[in-house]
Amino acid sequence: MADIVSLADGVRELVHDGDVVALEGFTHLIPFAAGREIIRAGLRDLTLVRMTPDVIYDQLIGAGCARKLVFSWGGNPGVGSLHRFRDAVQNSWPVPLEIEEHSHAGMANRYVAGASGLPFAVLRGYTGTDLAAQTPTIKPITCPFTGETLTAVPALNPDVSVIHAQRADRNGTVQLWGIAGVQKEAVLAAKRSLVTVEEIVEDLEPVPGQVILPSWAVTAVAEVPGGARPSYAQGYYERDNDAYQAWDAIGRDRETFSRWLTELLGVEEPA
Amino acid sequence: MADIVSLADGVRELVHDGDVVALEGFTHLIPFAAGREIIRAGLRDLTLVRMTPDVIYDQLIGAGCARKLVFSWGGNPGVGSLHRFRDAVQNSWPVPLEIEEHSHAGMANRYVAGASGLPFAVLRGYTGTDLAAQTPTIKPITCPFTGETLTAVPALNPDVSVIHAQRADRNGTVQLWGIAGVQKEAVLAAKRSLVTVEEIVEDLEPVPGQVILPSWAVTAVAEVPGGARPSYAQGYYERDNDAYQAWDAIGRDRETFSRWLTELLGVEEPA
Amino acid sequence: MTPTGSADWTADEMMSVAASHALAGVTSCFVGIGLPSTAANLARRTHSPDLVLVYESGTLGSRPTRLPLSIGDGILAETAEAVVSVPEIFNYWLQPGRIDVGFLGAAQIDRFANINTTVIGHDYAEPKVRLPGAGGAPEIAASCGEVIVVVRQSARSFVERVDFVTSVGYGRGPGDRERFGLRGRGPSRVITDKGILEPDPATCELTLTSLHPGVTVAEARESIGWDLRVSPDLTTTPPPTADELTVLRGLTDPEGSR
Amino acid sequence: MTPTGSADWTADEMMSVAASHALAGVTSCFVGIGLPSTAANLARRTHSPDLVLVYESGTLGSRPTRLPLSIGDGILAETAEAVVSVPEIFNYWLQPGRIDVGFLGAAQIDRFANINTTVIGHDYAEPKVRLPGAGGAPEIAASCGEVIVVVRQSARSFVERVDFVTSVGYGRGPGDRERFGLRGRGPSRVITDKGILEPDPATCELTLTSLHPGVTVAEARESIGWDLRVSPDLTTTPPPTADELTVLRGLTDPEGSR
Repeated sequence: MADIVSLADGVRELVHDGDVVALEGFTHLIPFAAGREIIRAGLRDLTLVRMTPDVIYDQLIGAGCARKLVFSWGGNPGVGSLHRFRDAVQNSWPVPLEIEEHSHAGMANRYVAGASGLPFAVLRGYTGTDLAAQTPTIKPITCPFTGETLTAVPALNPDVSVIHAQRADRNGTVQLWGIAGVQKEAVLAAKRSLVTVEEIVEDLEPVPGQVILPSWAVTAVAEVPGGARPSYAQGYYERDNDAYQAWDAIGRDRETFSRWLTELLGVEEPA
Repeated sequence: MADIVSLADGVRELVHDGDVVALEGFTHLIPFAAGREIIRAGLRDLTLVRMTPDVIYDQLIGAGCARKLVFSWGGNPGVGSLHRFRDAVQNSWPVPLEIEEHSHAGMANRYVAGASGLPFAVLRGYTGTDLAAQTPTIKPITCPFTGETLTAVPALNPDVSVIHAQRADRNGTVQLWGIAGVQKEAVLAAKRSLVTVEEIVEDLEPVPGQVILPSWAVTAVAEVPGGARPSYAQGYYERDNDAYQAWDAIGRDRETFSRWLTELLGVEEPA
Repeated sequence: MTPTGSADWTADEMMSVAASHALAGVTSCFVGIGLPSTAANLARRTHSPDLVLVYESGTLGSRPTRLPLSIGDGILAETAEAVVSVPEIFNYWLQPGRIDVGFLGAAQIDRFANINTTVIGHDYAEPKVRLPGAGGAPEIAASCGEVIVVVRQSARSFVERVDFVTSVGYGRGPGDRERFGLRGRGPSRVITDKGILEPDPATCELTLTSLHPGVTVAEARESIGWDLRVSPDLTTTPPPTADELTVLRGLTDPEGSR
Repeated sequence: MTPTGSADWTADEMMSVAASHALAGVTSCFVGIGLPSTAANLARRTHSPDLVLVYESGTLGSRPTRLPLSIGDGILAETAEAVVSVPEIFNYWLQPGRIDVGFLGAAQIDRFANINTTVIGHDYAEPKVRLPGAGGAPEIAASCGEVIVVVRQSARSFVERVDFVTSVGYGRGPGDRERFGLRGRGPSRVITDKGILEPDPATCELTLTSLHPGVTVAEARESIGWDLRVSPDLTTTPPPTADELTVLRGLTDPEGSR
């Protein structure tokens, strides 16, 4: 059964230097507060996994937490580039960043394989692109019945996956709804999982389109209201588009970013 | 977009002699009325596909509609054996029945592969059992990353899949809830699909746990109240356990079954 | 709990109670229909109220208010923590080994706890008796942390070697599960109407380790199709309590199941 | 509809309207963010009210009341016919070829309509510019019935050969898609702020087939990084109607998007 913990304790107990860490949330329910807590915890040499390393990973990369990034799309949605990500890839600032690059379909299927206890997944993908030549985790596989050649990608099994959800009950059963992305797969694929939630409630009123993660499939739950800001939590708050715009200026310049970071490290996450 | 049709027209337009036909519904929402209509239509040489060929397939097999059965569990749940199925396998009555036998996990993954446009699926299954030796559609496959040997099964892509759902709207968008089984996969894997529903409504009020099949992914929808009896339709009616018990006596004896069949052929499905 | 005597219960009741005891301390159980479902629901109603019941129909954490009549009984969905698709229950929940105990029945079981639910007779194409088939059992037997089998004893059901291996126990003996790449530990107990059989740690052969009250070793051995070994540490199964019998009868009573 | 003159609209507006026209008669469209999303939503608000919009975030049949700001904008889920997981949208809906049209943008596009959204520069390890990457584009380009690309013309974006093939158009020419096992027909139109390019049926090379009103062939060719062929049947793109411009401005106006 999942433990109910504070965000700070959850991060310190479950995330360690050098871990493979996935913070998921597809535009919706992005675990920003947990990301900031990972920065505060001063974690290093992480292999960060995420389909869409947007602003949350720009912050982690700029703060020097990451040694490697496994991803399929790295941008600031609706705004432009991730300048910290670019600076790390192009100039190794603040530390070199190794990348392992896939497509969304490939990443999604890697999580599915991980959640399914399989070492790999099969899809129609990558053929004819230049990605396969750059990414060793893309290989051809032959159908034993038709002889057709398809593409195999290896399972993703993070040491820890972190997601944000709308609610949990006191037993640690998690409920989320709206765009569900790949969060269920990320949690089920991981050795450990940390779920931040808007609120912990007595009873989880069923919601159409809900995804339920039973308590026994989750390691720890932390109540972090607003934990997905500046992304959104359907039914709780809207996306703060101005903050995404504002990040462009912060991330663009090393000094400005460093000031942002210094300020962050001085401020405790409200929990 | 799906056509709204009568059950009789739907079966006659979409199901043909010799077709590979899947009628799905895992204990819940079993399309019994459509099965009876297939018998009435006098269809022959069908390859019948279904994870749990229970009473519905006992009826189709006894009526001589089937040349082959692809399945993973053939019994009368909570009652015992399927006597028509046994009689066909053991005594070729009324016609010989070829069988292709899998496990539930294998069948479910075959539908998933079919729905995904892949020629095969990979699972951990069958190893050490005697099934693999009897079923040519079970083959080993090697992970290109770890070298581990797993099991591959080919995609199921029925000519037509038939399911029963609680509701559809006038555009033919289908909504079902409760135990959803493998119906979505069966419909998406098939070349054509027929969905019988309890009722056609103006608006599909969202229901927690609902599965939606968009109209453009369905071929035809027929309004058939009670179309899942004697199985159940959550929110509409309970399982008629007495009917399953009664079937044991009907199916056990060829004469009794033949009387049942004669009566069925004389009676039109209420539509 | 008032003590009871063997006159106060049937052999089936003893079997279900013993099977329910086997679930003490277990978090999650993948439940086959029939005797296993009765025992699992008894366990949840008595010593293990938080036991997570998982059924192959896709219901996770069901708390049925009556005994389900099939693995897809509506009561399982209505009382479930979550209902998922059949592909998901097998791929995301069973296959990775998330479920502690797989609870199975058997038409035939052999010396090495291999299970047959496919055909009686040695010719698959021309079977003496055609059984329902595999269902979810092969992967339950392969992937659950351990497997508990609940089956009534009879010479027909307990055989030297099953006619057809539908679900693997220990194959032909030690090392076979590893050879087959099966990740669960395999059958830990076979609970019958006479007693409890467990695999010998060295040979994997099913051995009588416990006798139900009032049953003699001779009675337990006579209906086994091989020379059943008896554990030196043979014990007597604790009898059902009055409370357990009350709950069990409430579950199995036809009135209770409407 | 009142006729309009090229003074009445911007080149971007002409591009979006032309792109929306390309969706006439289409059942379903897999929508990339940015210009494609604007055009797809314009189509649904004008000539194709039943157009099924599919976004990679898992929303099927969304009817957003304003222009979504990202492919995961909450308005897409709130107005969707169904919301499915990201694995399902790619595996069950895109991969089997259920979606008629894939609507993509591009940072770089070449003579054979191959798309680059990964890196500028020829050294992947040391790129001149690191772009966002593939996202859903490679499989959209591979599996949709056809692909429509919406991109502003510039010598930087229209190149003889892309630095990196993120999403395959026609590879190096006829037969490559078949050789790669790509099941969709590939890019049928590239709609720019100057006109419309279509692959030559024989050579697969992008060719100018339509000029937007007020644009000259010279203007269309000057910002293309290869010797752009002009179709003998060159036509003029129908101008936006006043109604289309009203709807489009309602969609893109920041006020409309709060």
